[in-house]
Amino acid sequence: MTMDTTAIKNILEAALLAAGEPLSEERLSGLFNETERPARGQLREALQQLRDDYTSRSLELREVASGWRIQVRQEFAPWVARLWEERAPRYSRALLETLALIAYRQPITRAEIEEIRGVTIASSIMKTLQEREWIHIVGHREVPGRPALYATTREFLDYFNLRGLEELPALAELPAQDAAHPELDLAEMLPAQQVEAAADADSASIDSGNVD
Amino acid sequence: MTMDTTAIKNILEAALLAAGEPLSEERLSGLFNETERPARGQLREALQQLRDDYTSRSLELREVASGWRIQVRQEFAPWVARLWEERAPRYSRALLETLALIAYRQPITRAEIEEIRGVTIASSIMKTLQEREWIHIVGHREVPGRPALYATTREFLDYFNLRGLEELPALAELPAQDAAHPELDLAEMLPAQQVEAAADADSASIDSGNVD
Amino acid sequence: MNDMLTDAAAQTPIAKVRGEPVTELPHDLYIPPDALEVFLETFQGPLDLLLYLIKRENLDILDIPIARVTQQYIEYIGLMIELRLELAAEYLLMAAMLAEIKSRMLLPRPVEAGEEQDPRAELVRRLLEYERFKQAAEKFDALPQLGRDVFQALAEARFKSVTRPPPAVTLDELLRAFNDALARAAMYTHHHIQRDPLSVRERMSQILSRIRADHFTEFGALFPHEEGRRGVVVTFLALLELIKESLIELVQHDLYGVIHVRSASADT
Repeated sequence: MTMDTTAIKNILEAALLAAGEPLSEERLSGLFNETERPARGQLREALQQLRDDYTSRSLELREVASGWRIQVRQEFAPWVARLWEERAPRYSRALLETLALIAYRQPITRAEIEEIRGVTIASSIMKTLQEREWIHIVGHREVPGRPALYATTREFLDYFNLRGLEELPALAELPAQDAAHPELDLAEMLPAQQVEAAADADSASIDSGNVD
Repeated sequence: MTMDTTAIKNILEAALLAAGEPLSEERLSGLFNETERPARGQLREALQQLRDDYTSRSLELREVASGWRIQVRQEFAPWVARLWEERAPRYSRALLETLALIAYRQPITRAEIEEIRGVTIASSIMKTLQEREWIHIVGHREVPGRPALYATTREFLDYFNLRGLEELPALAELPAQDAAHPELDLAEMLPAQQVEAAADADSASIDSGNVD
Repeated sequence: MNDMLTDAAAQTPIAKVRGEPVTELPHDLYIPPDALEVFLETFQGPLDLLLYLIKRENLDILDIPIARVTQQYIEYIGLMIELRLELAAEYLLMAAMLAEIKSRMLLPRPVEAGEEQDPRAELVRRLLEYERFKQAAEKFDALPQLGRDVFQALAEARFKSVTRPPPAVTLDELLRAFNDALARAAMYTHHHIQRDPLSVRERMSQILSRIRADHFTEFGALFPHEEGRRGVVVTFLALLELIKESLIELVQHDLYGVIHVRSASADT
């Protein structure tokens, strides 16, 4: 027996609200037994209908890194926040800059982050980021001391309402240093790029799976 | 400025779903500031509208002992239940740490757990632990807000095959991580953190001396 | 936090001609009593401080008047040292680097064979690179965050007819979780809280479960006979701890009368 889209939609809504965490399309599809299981297209159509249903409501259906999530819209935060006594934490600039470097330059070592920020990073910052499960160690750079390489996690993307790293706010373009001032040596620019290229190569070989 | 019933309804829905637990009418009323706060009658009217909205959906709004709760309709149990069937789920680190702190430091309030863990605890965690009947509320601390005091239950002891809490292992008994699980996946284990945790075990065992 | 210094700077606009050396201490800098903390919180390091100086003077980052910026930078650092603030080594290192660039600028540069190199190039590269991530961090903060701006929706779904296999947990995992939590807590707290023996904590829970606020339990009834002397001690310690934490009340109606115990909370 096949199900109509409304029936599918209701089941998806029930499951998403009961789970209280994002559900992948695979898991959503797994809710149905073989005879009733909707095709991928029908599943997406039901999700689209659910999303439309929510336009006049306080909810929204959003796709994040680990799947689909029903969440309360940002406009309702002023009221919802009154449910809890303690306010949501605000993160320090030092923590956010460290996180930004890991997000855009992963995998990256602590020394490389310190190099760009021009200061040493407090251990408590790395601890907090790991404890929140926003970053994890994905390997070690094969240089003396074998420093840990950090990358962001799926939880990081979920927390910041993102589907993937490509949804991160765009990094500002570097002004063309050499064009504007031809006296500046291009070679000066190279080391940074090489580091980046090396980092990208590592990322592909070590663990690209948990980034997307 | 007064709000219309639809606006009130949306706020109530947002709060009930964000809380994930029953909310009393006092708490619902407390979501609004003085100028916008609806009268008791209007609040009930908005709840009634929400209930009507749900008639064609997977949800229902019910009044239970401790307040109003949004729940998934019983008819959807066959599908929703597959969420938990499909794979033996694992508890999150946050849940395990919360349970461990309640076991070793009971009776303890949620705020005290949060203070030790350094992060807030999701309501779903406390709910899961209570549903599993591993923890229960044994009283309230007589401080502002009268927070609930949690303790472990007899079921908790039964599950872990313990006759009493004094049979919980002491920290000093923690075996070396690497030796115990040499085959564990690198990315899963956050190697550096484990190593650090093991290194910290010495300092932590200072209070473990009192624990056992 | 950043606004503090920026505002102070904006309130006293100083007309300065581009490239003209500044000879006096920066008088547009408000120095609060807790200057070091404000300074260190306001500036995320020497690169951040340099960016601030460049922005404040509306200078072209690609063509930094190095003598002037160096002067101002050193004045800031000098002020901090004057206030006996211990500056991180990075700030002093940067001062040395600026001085070196300044001196290299004075030397005639070899022009042949494209070997020419602006001594500022490396500094400019680092400043530009840092600025990108500084901005990225600000954008991060503005992203909708779960639990702050948007909230996971959760509905109750407890079906009587359905039994779901709950996750399994081993005792070992529980111990590890406790160890992890403590290890991290040790990072944040510098004091060790005296902990009661576990059996006392357990007894506290048992007593609380047993007594009811609306009903008095006889003090003596809380002491189990079968546990012997040790059990009595544990129970007594638990009662003392509960009284200390204001969780229970002891009531005695008559002198030498029976002592009753009740929960201090109205409901349990």
